[in-house]
This record gives sequence, structure tokens and C-alpha cells, in this order.
Amino acid sequence: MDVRIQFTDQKIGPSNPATTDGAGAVVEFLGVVRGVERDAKISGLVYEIYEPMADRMVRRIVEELDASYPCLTFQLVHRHGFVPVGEAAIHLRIEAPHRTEAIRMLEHFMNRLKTDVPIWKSGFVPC
Amino acid sequence: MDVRIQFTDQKIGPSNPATTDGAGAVVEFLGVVRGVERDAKISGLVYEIYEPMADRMVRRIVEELDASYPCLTFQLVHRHGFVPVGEAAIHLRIEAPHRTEAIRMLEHFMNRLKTDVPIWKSGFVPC
Amino acid sequence: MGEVRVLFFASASEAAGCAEATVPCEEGGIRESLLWERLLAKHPSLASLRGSVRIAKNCEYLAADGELHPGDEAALIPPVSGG
Amino acid sequence: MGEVRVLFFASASEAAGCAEATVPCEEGGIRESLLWERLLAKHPSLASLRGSVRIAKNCEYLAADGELHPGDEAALIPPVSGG
Repeated sequence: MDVRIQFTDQKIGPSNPATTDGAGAVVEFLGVVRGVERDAKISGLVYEIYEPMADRMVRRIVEELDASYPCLTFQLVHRHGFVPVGEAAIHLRIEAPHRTEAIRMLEHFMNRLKTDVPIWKSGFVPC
Repeated sequence: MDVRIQFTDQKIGPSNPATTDGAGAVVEFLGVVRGVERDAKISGLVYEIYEPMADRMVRRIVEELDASYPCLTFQLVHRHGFVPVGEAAIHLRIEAPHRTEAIRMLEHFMNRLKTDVPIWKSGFVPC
Repeated sequence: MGEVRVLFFASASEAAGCAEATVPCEEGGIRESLLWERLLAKHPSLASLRGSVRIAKNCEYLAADGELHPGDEAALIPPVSGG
Repeated sequence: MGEVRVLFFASASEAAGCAEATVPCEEGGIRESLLWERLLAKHPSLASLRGSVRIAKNCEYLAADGELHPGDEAALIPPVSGG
């Protein structure tokens, strides 16, 4: 399985539409910053990442999940620094031979991300 | 919920990256034609759609699922006619306030699509 | 007597060799079993599909006790395989 | 005696008012409890986080019986909230 991880402070661009040979399913996920946090209007969130550990944890998690839900490719982009409302903080793109594996990989990866990967919403910027 | 359905014999283009106000999660799915069907190499599949019924069934299913998994927008594009290997036969884009609803909508919609929506792989074209 | 139009899709149109047929239909309506009887009289090659095909009426699946009336658009829906 | 470098993130760096600290560490290694004792001596403001923060060692979560040795890079990992 081909795993690519990128941490960036730049806006996440549109993904490459090319598909890998043998891929029957492509699942993409964008986690977008919403305009309200704890009942207060915000203009954006600030993210902090412990990059070497986040990279290692992501690879570990994906490897574990791949044993149950075999996929072909896994691409993660996560932003750090300020992310304005309406922009994506995270982008995932998963290719698999079949849709069930790709969907399960997405679902379980996101659950694990939110418990184990050292990334934090470290602040929000009020309007 | 805003539901858009399109049936086309043209290649499915990249999706509009703009997100709807209040959307915290965007899930996209591409179902791609693979190069092997029943152990034979193929150059593509031919799809047939009973369009007015397919449109109605999709709306019905999405409406039912929306009660359990509230989403903001649902866009479906499905091709008919010949779809070459490596191209998408189906594209889904779902926006929801939260990721769980969007992922569940995708998962359950695809299951229902494959039992209830009058769309057929009506043939495959050998290499 | 009126008529019901019946559309054929996928394996049903292949088996019938055409895309649709019309079937006579009483004003009071006919059930699925009578529709099949009249369809098979015209298109005996559809017989092998009867066990797997569902009937639609005006773009909805027909309930087990549903009836077709003159002017309805029916369709033979073989097992679907979209996506 | 050697040293362990300890990185602070998110609420831990806010509470400590800095991004990292160094903690003395015996060659034979120290457990999490001793690391905390020495950290809190330097940064008492971290005390309230102790119940929720996990310790990482060289980019892996430290097991309950894990040890830190001189030269290791440790980190305080408050509850994460990515995505």
C-alpha cells in the first residue's frame, strides 16, 4: 500500500483525479472548519502538529487497518497554523479495489486520528 | 437537503470544491471501472439506466437515509453508455455538518443503490 | 379493454429482443400474475427471468398486491448492478 | 546524570509557558512517574494536566511500564483533536 502524508500551512488544493491501476473505488474526505466553535462565531481555527510523531502514528494506523481493509493508496494532507472558516483542515484520499474497504478505512482511520494522532486544534480566532 | 442527480454519457469531471455553509465534512466517492470482469480483460463496461425511475428511487432513498443521517447536500452523477476502464461510472459528493453522517449516508446509499436503483451493467466490451 | 405499456431493461430487453411491449389491461386493473401471463404469451423468452425480475409501475416497485391499470407504464426490472 | 528532552504541545505548552524542557535522567532509565515529579518541580503549572496527558517517547506512546533513557525525546501529548 502506498501511503503519502503531507503537513502544510497552505490551502489544500484539488486532488489529482488520476486513479491507480486496479482501483475500483476512490473515497475522499474533507474536514472543513465551521463558523461556530463552542457557540461562538469564529473566523478560523489554529492547528498544531507534532509532525514526526503524527507521521509515524498515521503510518502505523493505516498499516494496521490495511490488514483488515486492504487498500491500494492512502493520501493524507493535514494543515497546521491558521485555517479559515470554510477551508479544509484535512483531506484524505483512499483508493481500494472495492468500496467497502475504502469506506471502512476512512471511517476507522478518522476515529483513530481523533484519539491517537498528535494534532490539536490549539486555538480559535473569534470574528 | 439539497439533492442533485445527473445521468450522463460524458466523462465525469472534477467536482466543484466549494463547500456549503455549515458543512464540516465532505465525502466523495468514485466507482471506477476495473480492467477485469469475470476473469476476462475488458476495455470497458456499458451501463443502462431507467432514468425517471432511477431519479425517483435515489431521491426516495436519500430522503429516508437523511432522517437517520442528516446531511446538507447530496450529488450523484452516474454514467450510461460505454465507460472505459479507469474512468468513473459513478460519482457521489455528500456534505454534512459532521463526518459520521456523511460516511453513513455514503455507505448505506451505495448498498441501496446496488439493490434498488434501476441501473445495470448491461454488457462489457472485451479488449 | 385498455393497455399497459411494459418497458424492458438489461437482460429483459435482451431476452425479449425488443425494448417494450403493450399488454391488454381491464379497466378494473390486473395483478402481476396476469401481467406475466399476458407478457409470456407475446414473449415466451422472458419466462426464465420471471423469478428474478421485479415489476415497476409508474417508476415505483409494485407491491405484491399491487394492480396495474390502463395507461400505467410498467417495467421489468432485472437485478440491478449500478455503481 | 543524563537528560531527557520533553516537548510540550497545545494545552501543555500553554500551561508551561514554553515549548520544551529538559529533565535529568539516570543512565538506567526513569519511569513516567519520576518524569512527572521532575517536570512538575520545574513547571508546577502542568499539574492540572497530568490526568489527561499521555507521554510519548521518540514519537511512540510510552507503555505503562515504559522507561525513558538519557537522549530520548519525550513529549507531553494532551488529548488530540485533529481532523
